Amino acid sequence: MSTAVGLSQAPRTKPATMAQALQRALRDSLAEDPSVHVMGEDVGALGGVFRITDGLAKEFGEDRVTDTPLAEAGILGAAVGMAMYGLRPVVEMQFDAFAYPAFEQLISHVAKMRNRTKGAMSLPLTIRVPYGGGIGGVEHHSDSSEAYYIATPGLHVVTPATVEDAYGLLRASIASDDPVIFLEPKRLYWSKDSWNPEAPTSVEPIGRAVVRRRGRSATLLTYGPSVPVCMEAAEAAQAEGWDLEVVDLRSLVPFDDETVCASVRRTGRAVVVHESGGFGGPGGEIAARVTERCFHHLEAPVLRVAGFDIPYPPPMLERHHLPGVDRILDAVARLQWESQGGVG
Amino acid sequence: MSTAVGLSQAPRTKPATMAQALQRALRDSLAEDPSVHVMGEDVGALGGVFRITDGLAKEFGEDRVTDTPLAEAGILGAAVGMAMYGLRPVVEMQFDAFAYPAFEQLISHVAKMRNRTKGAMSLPLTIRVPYGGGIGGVEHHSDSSEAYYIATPGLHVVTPATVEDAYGLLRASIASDDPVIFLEPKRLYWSKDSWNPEAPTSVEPIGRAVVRRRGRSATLLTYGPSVPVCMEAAEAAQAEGWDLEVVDLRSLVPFDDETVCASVRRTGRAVVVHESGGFGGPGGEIAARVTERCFHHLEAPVLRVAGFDIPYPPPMLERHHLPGVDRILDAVARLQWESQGGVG
Amino acid sequence: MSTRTEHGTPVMEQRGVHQPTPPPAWKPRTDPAPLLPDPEPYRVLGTSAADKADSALLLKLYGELVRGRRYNAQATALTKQGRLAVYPSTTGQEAAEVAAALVLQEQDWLFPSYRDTLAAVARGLDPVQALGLLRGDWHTGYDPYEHRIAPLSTPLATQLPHAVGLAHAARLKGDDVVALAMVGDGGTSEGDFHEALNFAAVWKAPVVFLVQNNGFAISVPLAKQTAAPSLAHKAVGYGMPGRLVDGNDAAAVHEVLSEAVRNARAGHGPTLVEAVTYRMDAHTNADDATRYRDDAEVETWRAHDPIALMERELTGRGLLDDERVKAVRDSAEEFAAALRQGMNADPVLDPMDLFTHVYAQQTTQLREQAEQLRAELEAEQER
Amino acid sequence: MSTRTEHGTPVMEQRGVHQPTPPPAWKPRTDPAPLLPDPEPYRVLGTSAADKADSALLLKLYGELVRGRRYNAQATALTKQGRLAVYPSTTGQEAAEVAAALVLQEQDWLFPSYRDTLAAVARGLDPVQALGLLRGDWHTGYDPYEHRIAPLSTPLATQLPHAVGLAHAARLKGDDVVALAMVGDGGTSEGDFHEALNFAAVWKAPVVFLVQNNGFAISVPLAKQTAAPSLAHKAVGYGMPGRLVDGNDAAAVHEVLSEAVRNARAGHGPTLVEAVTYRMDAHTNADDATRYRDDAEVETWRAHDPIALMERELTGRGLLDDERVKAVRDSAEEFAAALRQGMNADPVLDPMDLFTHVYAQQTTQLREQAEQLRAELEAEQER
Ligand SMILES: Cc1ncc(C[n+]2csc(CCOP(=O)(O)OP(=O)(O)O)c2C)c(N)n1
Ligand SMILES: Cc1ncc(C[n+]2csc(CCOP(=O)(O)OP(=O)(O)O)c2C)c(N)n1
Ligand SMILES: [Mg+2]
Ligand SMILES: [Mg+2]
Repeated sequence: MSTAVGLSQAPRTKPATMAQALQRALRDSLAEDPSVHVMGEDVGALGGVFRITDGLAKEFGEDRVTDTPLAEAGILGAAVGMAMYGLRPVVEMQFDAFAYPAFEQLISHVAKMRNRTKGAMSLPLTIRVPYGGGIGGVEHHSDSSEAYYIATPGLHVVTPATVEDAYGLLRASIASDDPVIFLEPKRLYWSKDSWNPEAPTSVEPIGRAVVRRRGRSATLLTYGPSVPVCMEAAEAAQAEGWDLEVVDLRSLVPFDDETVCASVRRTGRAVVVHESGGFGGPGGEIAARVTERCFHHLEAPVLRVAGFDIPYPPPMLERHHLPGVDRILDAVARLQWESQGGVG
Repeated sequence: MSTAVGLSQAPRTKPATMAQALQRALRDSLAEDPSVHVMGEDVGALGGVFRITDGLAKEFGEDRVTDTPLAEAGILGAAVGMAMYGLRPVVEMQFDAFAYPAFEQLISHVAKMRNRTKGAMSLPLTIRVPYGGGIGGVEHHSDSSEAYYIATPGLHVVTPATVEDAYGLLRASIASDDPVIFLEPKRLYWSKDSWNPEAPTSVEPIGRAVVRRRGRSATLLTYGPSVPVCMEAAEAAQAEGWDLEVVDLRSLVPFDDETVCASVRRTGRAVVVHESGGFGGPGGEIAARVTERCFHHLEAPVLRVAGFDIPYPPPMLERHHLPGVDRILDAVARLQWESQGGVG
Repeated sequence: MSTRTEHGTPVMEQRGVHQPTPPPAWKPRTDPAPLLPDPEPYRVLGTSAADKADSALLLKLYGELVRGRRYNAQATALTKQGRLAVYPSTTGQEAAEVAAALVLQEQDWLFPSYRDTLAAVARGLDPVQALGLLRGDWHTGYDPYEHRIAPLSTPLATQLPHAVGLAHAARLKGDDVVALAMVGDGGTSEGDFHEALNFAAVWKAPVVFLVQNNGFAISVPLAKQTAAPSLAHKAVGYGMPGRLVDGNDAAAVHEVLSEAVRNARAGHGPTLVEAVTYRMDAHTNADDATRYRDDAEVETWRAHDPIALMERELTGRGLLDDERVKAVRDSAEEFAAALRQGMNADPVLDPMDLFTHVYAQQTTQLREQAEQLRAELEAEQER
Repeated sequence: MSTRTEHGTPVMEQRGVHQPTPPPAWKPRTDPAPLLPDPEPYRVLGTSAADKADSALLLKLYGELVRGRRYNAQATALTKQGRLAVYPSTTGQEAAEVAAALVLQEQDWLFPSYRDTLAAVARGLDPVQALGLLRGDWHTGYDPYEHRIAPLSTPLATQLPHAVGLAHAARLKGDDVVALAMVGDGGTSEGDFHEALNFAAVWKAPVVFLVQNNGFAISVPLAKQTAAPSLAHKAVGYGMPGRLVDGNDAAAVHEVLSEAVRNARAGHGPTLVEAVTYRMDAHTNADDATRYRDDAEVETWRAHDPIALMERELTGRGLLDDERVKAVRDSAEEFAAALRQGMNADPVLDPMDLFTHVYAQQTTQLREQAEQLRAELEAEQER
């Protein structure tokens, strides 16, 4: 399934890809706010390896859309300095794993500067990180690194799953006075949905999950690249008699406890689905906090369907690693549909 | 409480600090195995800022115990190369937050090399990281960074809480053919316990949790610097009529599901306690997996007492951040001791 | 053979060097020779160059040196009294510290490392605020925008790319702003040093990098840190000028840094300055320097003390009499007394601040946690 | 003025430079001048230096160049056939690739970057194994210990500290081992480059750093990567010799690298070699080079093709006739045919391998997950 999901049909819309929506968000941000600067490796003439910044250097000049030297800590560190001076840098990390050299800058400065200075020095930075697998990428090109980011207080962590959200959330992230890790699900870049690029939707506030599909049997809690997979699983589950609700978290930090818990209280059962490795991944946090808050509504433990606890596999084996429809349905089947005392 | 806990009295023991036990483990490893090399910033003449390597350069020479240039990625990267050639480097990171520059080397190489080469190239590396707060350290000197490490498949993550374990687990880590993140709880460095340094205990295998205190009401699941705090809380809880069990995890990866679940099934209630921030921290993983495995034995949701989701506070405010006895007892009190339907 | 570039930096000529950018690599290069470090540390005091030096400047530097020395002594004393968690002294390094502050104009920015509270104070920051980090009541004791002083940076060399980014941003905005970033000899080994200098050179950012080579990174001597002929030589690899200066000669540091700042301001890009100096005290009050160096070495350097050098020069010029010395010392004493008093007052702390500044857009999670702490604090008070 | 060091490296003299280590900084330095890069790219083919060149070596290089070119073409073709996920070609860079492999002895180690499969093949690695990463069946298609070739490194420059560590370890053990590490022009901007070179120089590790300056990092030209006069100049900042060589002149690269390897082997420490070359193809088959460079530039470089240079030299010496050319080409065709055949066979994959090699000491967690996958696979088969 390569189509993004959940957008209601609007008049005069036409099919657009997530890549186009992201590009449009960058263009609109650059046009509206002169303090916005796009920077990274190959974001200029090339338009980025995923072409998200295509044409922007030409349109806004190399001072606004800048090919940097090849050094991620330097890129992020320089962006910190630019943000200190009132600019609003949007940094592109070329791939998930190539954000790691910038980790110290991220943890020790980006996440801490505002707190360190009692709010005097905000860093309105957006760090775009293409993440996740499923595109046949060789080693280091398919990591899901969100566990590192969500464990770092001071960062917002946002990830779209639809074309519309790609636009709205990126605009909101750039407009935010907090540093935002903006995780772009690589394999949805070319997913299409009908969208009206001439009248982009208003900017979505960060921190609100959305119910992508209503259902009564159980809730799938998911985000980013796993949203379409969960939608597909929910369709397939109907044949088995399960009516699944799908919640797209959209933002891991801040976390929308309200929407999530409302859904789980309604259904009484939940499965968290993500590509990131299970152990120490976001699913643990989500399952734990849902259980803390909804214990007496739960008919079964919150289960997790995640990537295995292994380095991301080579292209020819990645399908065995990625959480797919079958694995999700297997988990749903284990949600103790009849009384199975003593299983725990 | 500054005394490490849980060691049964043995004959001819005398008080020793955790720092002394760690030093002894390094000395014994260096003496027994010529492939062991200690390296890092100030580990030579100075003996490290915590004096853990005191005297080792003199005893084993600068080729075995080496002051490196000040560059953590370089240190770890060079250690990777040394390990490729069959050496067994033991790297000291000076403080938790100063391990971050080495993150890319850690994630993209240390954790992946063995898998990448189908087992041909093991990296028998030990990375010692003094971690945690409670020592009045200024910014960047009190981080609990274990969330990053446990979310990285390919690493073992080990942390001692007693003088005896400091010795045994460090020996085991150095002897291991897997890369080990060895987290040393700074504020226990000077904790004392009776120990027989002349006949160190046999090397503890990595991956086994231990019950530090037996109890029947509820289980405290904890590790490292929080173990003594939990022991204290367990003592205090007796006055309130709770008989708490305390499990010292000792190793976060591999995780000892067996010991942990056996305890929780026995008590029916659990609280995870750690200093690391709550959101996305190890507690989520632990609570989630315990719930998955022991759901029908649980009388209450597994609760977490953790550091707040904030950058580590300045010295004068850290006591408000650190999980202390009161906060643990508050959590225990919330374990739904009488039927409280509809709380969730 | 020594020559001059368009903007007046004296450089060593290197013959026959070649263009960085192919193609084609086999065509010989014709543009000016690349810049090389000074052949030897640049000096003013006690040389003929001193004749040109402005008396008012020398007297100003002298006053700052004496005050700086007193500041170091007072801060060290405060650690003993438990008023400071830790203090990394710059005794012996006052010349570089104060010169770094004095060469900047008001709109410029200073990027200090964790050791450089003296530079911040010399730039006009209240010393109590400068010492906030080390007192332990908050991470940064001041508003960075007030004096345009970035937070003291503890992770070594990480502040250098910030300085580059800020200077670059100012230049893009057309503002007349120079950033001066400080780092230690040990810090030059970090990847961030490399990346920052490279970005600065490529972007021609108006930034000056000041390396205080004080001989040690905690216990590690320079010889274990680098095999380079000097740290200033590192400039060559970035295509920027490198200058080597006697870091204990305040007039020399001031002159070399002024020139670098002038060049940056004029759009000629960054400069790397190595100030060779010595850390007379231990790394911090918690350190034991006898473990890694002997007193004889320290004594050698005492003979090259920045204050003594300056006093000799001023006395030689007839600018220093007992009265002036007394005035300068009295003023330093007053300063120290005020600092003592400021640090003796217990800071007023609000634990709720732990949650207030983490985000501009607060999360519900932190709101809940703040409520938890507030309840705990109220319960504590009731007891 | 040019002079020679004890171990024979020609260097430029720089007068009056100063000791890195205080104290005392004001005493002039007396040890030999620091090493500087070659004044211009070193060349052999078509110069008088060619007279000294060994014919057998030239012929060997020629054969490898032709085979390398054919290898690049074949691998590129395999991407079109869907047999390779992606291929970063070294067409135009064959001289540096094959010379890097040939200068090493059997016990030495090669540390290739992701682009350098050709160097690995020239060292003797089965090309099907060399392409394993890019085919996608496993991350490293070979046992690194078999030919002493480290895994191809995708994260740029991260392999450089590994080479330093390995070389250092070998030296500590008293083994006669040199490590040669390859990196691109873009990779020199990474912090790991800096840290690796610095460690190597301080430790005097027997390692040679070969930078292939092919003008681009994907789309980013060298001028946006560095302002240095050359990448070889970066050596100055580490106190190691830097050499600039025409990267399309296989004999020259071979000579300069051989000297560097010899020096490393003799205990004289590391060398940085910059081979100036050009990437004739796009970054990879997936890249569109017309977005960032024009054909005219590519054509300029075609006139300096490594194979043509070598053929001209060999023909001039009367070493090349049609027969020999045919023999070399036939052998290259055979090689290509074998590669085609090897790559056409579908690799045999075992999904359970996902769990087997993560740890030496398997975790119970992974055992459980392996069981889960096994059950899934069995269920799949039953359907
Ligand atoms: C990234 C990082 N690694 C390690 C440390 C611990 N540390 C604090 S000061 C210091 C030595 C610094 O030496 P140098 O750069 O020469 O500055 P100096 O202390 O001499 O002013 C070290 C290793 C740190 N602060 N940051
Ligand atoms: C740390 C890191 N950042 C980014 C990338 C993505 N990337 C792959 S190749 C490349 C350009 C490399 O240029 P250069 O070092 O000149 O080598 P070349 O491709 O020319 O051989 C980039 C940016 C990467 N592989 N690693
Ligand atoms: Mg120093
Ligand atoms: Mg290149």
